[in-house]
Amino acid sequence: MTNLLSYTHFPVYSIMVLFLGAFLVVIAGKSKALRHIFAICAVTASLACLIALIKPVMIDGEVIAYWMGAREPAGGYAIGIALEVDALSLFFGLLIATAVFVSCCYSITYMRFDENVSQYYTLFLMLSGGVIGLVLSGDLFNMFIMVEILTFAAVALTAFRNKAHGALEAAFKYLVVGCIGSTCILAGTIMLYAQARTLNFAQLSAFIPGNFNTSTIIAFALLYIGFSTKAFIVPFHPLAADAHGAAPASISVLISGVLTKSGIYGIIRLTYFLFQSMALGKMQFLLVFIGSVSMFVCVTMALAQHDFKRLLAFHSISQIGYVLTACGLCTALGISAGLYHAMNHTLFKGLLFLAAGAVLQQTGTTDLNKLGGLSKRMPHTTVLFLIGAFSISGIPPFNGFASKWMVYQATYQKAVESGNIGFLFATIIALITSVLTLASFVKVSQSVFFGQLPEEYKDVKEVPFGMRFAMGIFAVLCIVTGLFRELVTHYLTEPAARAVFDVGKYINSMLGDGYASAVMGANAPVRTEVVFDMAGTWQPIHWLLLLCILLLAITLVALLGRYDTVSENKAALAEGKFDIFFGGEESVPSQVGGGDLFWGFKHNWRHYFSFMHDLHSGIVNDYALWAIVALALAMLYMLIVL
Amino acid sequence: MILFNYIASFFLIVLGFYCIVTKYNAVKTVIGLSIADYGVNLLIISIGFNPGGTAPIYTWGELNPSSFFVDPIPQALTLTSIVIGACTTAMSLALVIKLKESYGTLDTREIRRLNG
Amino acid sequence: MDLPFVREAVKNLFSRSSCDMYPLKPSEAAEQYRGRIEYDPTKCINCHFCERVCAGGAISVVEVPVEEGTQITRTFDLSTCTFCNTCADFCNTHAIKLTKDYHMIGLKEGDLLVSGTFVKAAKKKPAPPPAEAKPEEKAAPAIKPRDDGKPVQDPSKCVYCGICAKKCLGEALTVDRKEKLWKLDEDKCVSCGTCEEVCPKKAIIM
Amino acid sequence: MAIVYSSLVYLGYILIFPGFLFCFVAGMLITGIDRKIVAKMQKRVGPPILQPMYDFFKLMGKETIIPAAANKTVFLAAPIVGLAAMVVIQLFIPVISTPILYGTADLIVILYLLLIPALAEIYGGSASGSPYAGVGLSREMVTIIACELPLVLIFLSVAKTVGNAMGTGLCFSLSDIAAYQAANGSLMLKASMIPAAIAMLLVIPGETGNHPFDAAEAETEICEGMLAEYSGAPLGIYKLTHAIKTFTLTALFVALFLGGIGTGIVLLDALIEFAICVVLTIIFISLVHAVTARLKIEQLFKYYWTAVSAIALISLVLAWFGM
Amino acid sequence: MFKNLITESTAKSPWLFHINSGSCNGCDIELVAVLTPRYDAERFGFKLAGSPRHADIVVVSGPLTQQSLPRTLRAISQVPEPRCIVTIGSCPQSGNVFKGSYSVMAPLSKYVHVDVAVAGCTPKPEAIMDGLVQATEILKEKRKAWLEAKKNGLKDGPKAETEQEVPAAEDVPASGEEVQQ
Repeated sequence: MTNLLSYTHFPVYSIMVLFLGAFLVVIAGKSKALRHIFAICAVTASLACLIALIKPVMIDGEVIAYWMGAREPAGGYAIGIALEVDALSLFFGLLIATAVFVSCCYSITYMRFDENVSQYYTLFLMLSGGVIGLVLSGDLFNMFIMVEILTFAAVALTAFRNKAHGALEAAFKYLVVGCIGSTCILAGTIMLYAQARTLNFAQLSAFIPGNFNTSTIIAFALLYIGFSTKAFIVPFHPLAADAHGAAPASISVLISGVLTKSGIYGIIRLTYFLFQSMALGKMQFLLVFIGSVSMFVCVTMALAQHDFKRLLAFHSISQIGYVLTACGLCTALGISAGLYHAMNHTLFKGLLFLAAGAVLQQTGTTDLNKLGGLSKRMPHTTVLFLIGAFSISGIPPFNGFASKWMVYQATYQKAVESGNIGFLFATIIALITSVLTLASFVKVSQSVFFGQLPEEYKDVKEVPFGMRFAMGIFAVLCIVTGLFRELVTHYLTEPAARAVFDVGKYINSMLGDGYASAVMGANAPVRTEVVFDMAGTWQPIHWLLLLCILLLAITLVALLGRYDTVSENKAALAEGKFDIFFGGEESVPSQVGGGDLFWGFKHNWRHYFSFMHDLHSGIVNDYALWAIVALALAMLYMLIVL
Repeated sequence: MILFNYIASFFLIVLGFYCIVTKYNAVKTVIGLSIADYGVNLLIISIGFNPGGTAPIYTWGELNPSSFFVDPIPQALTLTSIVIGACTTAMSLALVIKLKESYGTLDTREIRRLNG
Repeated sequence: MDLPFVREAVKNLFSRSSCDMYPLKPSEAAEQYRGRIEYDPTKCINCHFCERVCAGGAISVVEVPVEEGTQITRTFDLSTCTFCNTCADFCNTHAIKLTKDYHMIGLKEGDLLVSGTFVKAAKKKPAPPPAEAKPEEKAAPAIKPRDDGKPVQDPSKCVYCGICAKKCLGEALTVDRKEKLWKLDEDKCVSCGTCEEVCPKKAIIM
Repeated sequence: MAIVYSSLVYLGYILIFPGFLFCFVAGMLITGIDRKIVAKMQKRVGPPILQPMYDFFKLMGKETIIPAAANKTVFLAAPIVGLAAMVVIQLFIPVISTPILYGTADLIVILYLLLIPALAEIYGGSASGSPYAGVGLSREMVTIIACELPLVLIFLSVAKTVGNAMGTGLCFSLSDIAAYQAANGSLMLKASMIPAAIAMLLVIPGETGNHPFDAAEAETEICEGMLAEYSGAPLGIYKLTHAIKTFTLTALFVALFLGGIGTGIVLLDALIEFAICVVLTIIFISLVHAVTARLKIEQLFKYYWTAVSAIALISLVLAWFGM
Repeated sequence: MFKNLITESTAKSPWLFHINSGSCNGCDIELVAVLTPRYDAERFGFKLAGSPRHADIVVVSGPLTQQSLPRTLRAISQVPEPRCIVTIGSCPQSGNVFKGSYSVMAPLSKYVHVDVAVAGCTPKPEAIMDGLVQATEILKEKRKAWLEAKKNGLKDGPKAETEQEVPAAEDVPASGEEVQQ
């Protein structure tokens, strides 16, 4: 404890800096500049601490156990509260810190029109502190506390602009079902405590696999449901759709990029560490089934949306479906693909939400039927949006494709190894969902950025540089992680996958070596080697080289026709030479976008769409009912399976 | 005696969920939430009970191996859980007031602008 | 998806195409095809009938007084003509004929104009017709046609039915059945010959 | 020196043999033959075989009008990106059984690369801002979704069959598939692959947007759909992309299902492949073009997602149970 | 190197865009008949294009009624540069029997320079085919003229004839407002 700057203290620094920042922002009070400085400094400091941890944890593979108040475990029994940083939690921590950093830069210029912004920054920093705390904490009840912090902060931030359409309603629904989730987590934690008399993660994961009895199984179901409310998986996805619809864009980035990841982190910790039950076929089936259903349902719901941000919200849940399907496979390739997709998801989903925020700020509406042709007035935002749209729909050079490609390999390899045809359907659903994602983003780009510019948006100006800079960071990250697939998998996702499969080391580093084998004896977690060979080959760099050479060749061919015969002499404008061809009519502004796209697909599935539309009734009680029914089903399933 | 606590807490939780689901008034939903929360608090407290144990308050001198206490950790957890319950109720009531202001009604069947 | 025409399509694939290779093999129009107008100015007697009956107003005449009469150029504008052949029907001297040539492509201004000019000899003022040819003068042995081509009535054959008056486009004839009166108005008459043709009793001679 | 030589060969691959020039000529010839055969089937004489070349070079000479409401950069860049991606796909497909660019892409990458030319057309159309283009791109997107399910099932069944035989249980990389077919006979002969082959042949007209499935570019209904505002060189490049796509998809079919008949000499293989592609186009694109009427967009979708997907599913199930 | 190839192929692949400005459909059926197997204009590369942007030859039929005149002119102006205008039948050249009616604005040559006029009240398909082949020749000439002009400096080639010779079409009714009779 003497050397305060050694890297073992960095986990605590990254959390405390954020809470300190939240406090200082309130003190800063009136002066805007001071407030911004505090916010930015807190966020950068936390990111710096986590980056500094990459060397020891990721590369050397060390697991940092940090006991609060230096209360070492006495006699193999953990007394104090511990922070545990292994490759998995650092991976998520880094992800969250980057998203928080970019969102903070964005919200500096984005929130310049709102009043009482200091409360906004306090909640913002509380939320980010809570999430990083959740990811790094090694104590179950500490996790519950952090979950509570981020739920309150998220609800308050959703209702921040309470005059926005439906903001209050979204916040209320989020709060009600969020609290049901938190209550379940609390009940689950306590039932585990009743059995193991300890709250420390490592000790619990050493104790539980030995003695499964009804109360630990019910605790598992409760914790699973609690964390999936936080991750907005299928039974709870309308919450996310409402919350994103109304929340300011920088907060939607946090909710969709960060909170869902914390939910996924919780589920991975729960199933792979606490209960180590993923080896069971039935458990993998549960996660993959829930993942595929949420993938398909949310993408079809997104196709039917008329609001830009609600559409993005549904997409973020369908991408979380991908992550869950991949992580539920319990194979090395699966976990690595799932984590890689989780990272990519935060990046491109953040970019898309920031673009939506930019459109909302400049035009005042995100209704797809009213917007159109913004690319002429906001060129930079359009380019950034296109990068995000291409990467989410998985177009080769971008990062979405790299991770989706690994997800397909993982699911199909699992299907082949286990011979169970269920995983094959997961692959097919995943591929079809990817095309439907592409379809809905073509719909968005046609109805918002291309097509004809309506009258009232004639004088829309480009967003200030601050927002574009933030979007730029995400865009660059999207491209870089897409191109250098091997680097990312080697340095980030594989160490995390190794950590997931090496529970023994996790326990021993917390409670001293040999503890795991001593306590668990027979079923001590054996360390499975993380090695996977790809069934296919994909080098993005070669591909890009090819594309560039060919682009050069084809521009030569185009120049053959001398594109310079492009006659834009506006003189002939009067004759209507440059008007849009309307069958000869005067070119009346007529924007084809929003609701009237993809009639063919919607017509064939009209019964499905009308059924789903009625299912999402928007009444709080229905959502609460789904939550409780899901809880009951989960308990029943767990009791049968485990 | 302890068994009665568990049945009571289970009953409280189920009652809370029932109230959230069936009552269409926003305030009643909040009440349901807090009832469920109180149920869980009762569960936490009754877990830490050792028959015959005394309150875990002691001065340094009295501590000797024969003293037998009730488990202190659940009590700490209950404290935080009660505090969290209070915050949840406060936050949701604030939201309900705002909802009444902007929607003019408390009936959750009317508060459904975001659907489909 | 039933594919009804597959057999037929494959059969066509190997059979000769039913195209009659127009530009390589010239193709004749049908027999009475109404194509390009052919105008023979010599036959024309400038009775202006074709102009009157032409629906599209395609025929225009330019009359230029020249020393030995009037030079008349009549032009048929093919780009206005509907090729209905009415002018050819009405032209008694059959000066207009629609040929089978359908190749009417107009590149410059004048391509679609068919015109012909002729000089019509000036009319010598003939001695006034013997005014005394009264209706009751009966026994003229043989009514001789007048020299200026105007119609003359043969009272013996005439039954005063009035068809000639009705048919005369220029309303040059007035016939009264009761007073048995048949009167010709010289300057209205254009000596087109319709009355001669239409008279049932062939009582008119030109 | 070796680097310079190998990069020259690499460049040669890209620009000359299986790359741009070969695609240009092959694509044009196949479209010319297709139009001629369709004309013959209607008892017409039909245009000369080189008609697509004449169309392309005529369009190169025409003036390119950019509508005032269009977004100029995307409007001009879209066709070029579309054509580049199309030629790149052609590079990845092995010529019957000799892979050209070894180890850069596999079946799933091909599946996603086929999206880029269609996306180029969609974004070109939407950048032009015309309402016809809006309707066109909505139909094009539904066509892509429609063709996606059968393609996915076909690729998965091919991967599974080759995987079974190769022992790894799963093999996506095209070069391994080609090697497998070169070793023991083309896949077409295996029992489980015949439905997949039939499904693939049914998907080709839909994927390339040929007659019965060209609701997206219906010149009678929505004035050439997405290309309504294009004229001159960009339009020529779009037509070239469409031509190359017909050739690439038939070449993909040959690579996937008829791998066994390769002779090893690359140039000879290329001719054989081109001949087979011409025969396949005549049967499965021209005949279908001459005989059917244009489908409405939701009939097209229903046709692909029920009839063709069922055929493909049969082969997947057969492959799954190790036939 | 490609220049004369492009000029050659301009004549070899003319795409038609058909504008019916109030015609009795007689000429329209004849135009479509040209594409049928018997006459088969596709031998020369003719193809009906869906949008004026794709067209080389604009085929106008019908007496240019008052409602359709502004629309026809706008569609013609949207055709890219080396273009030809062909009128079929006598209606567009003179208004045929409808001449003088308050709603017929007939000769198209009043507003736009007409390159080829195919006469005949429903001209025979062979005549239309001759007209169109003639138009392809003119297309080639226009392209050559355009290249020359480009060579000696004119930025955008010769002002297209359509703008030069058209008399100030003062009596072109602005679309929508009635023509005072």
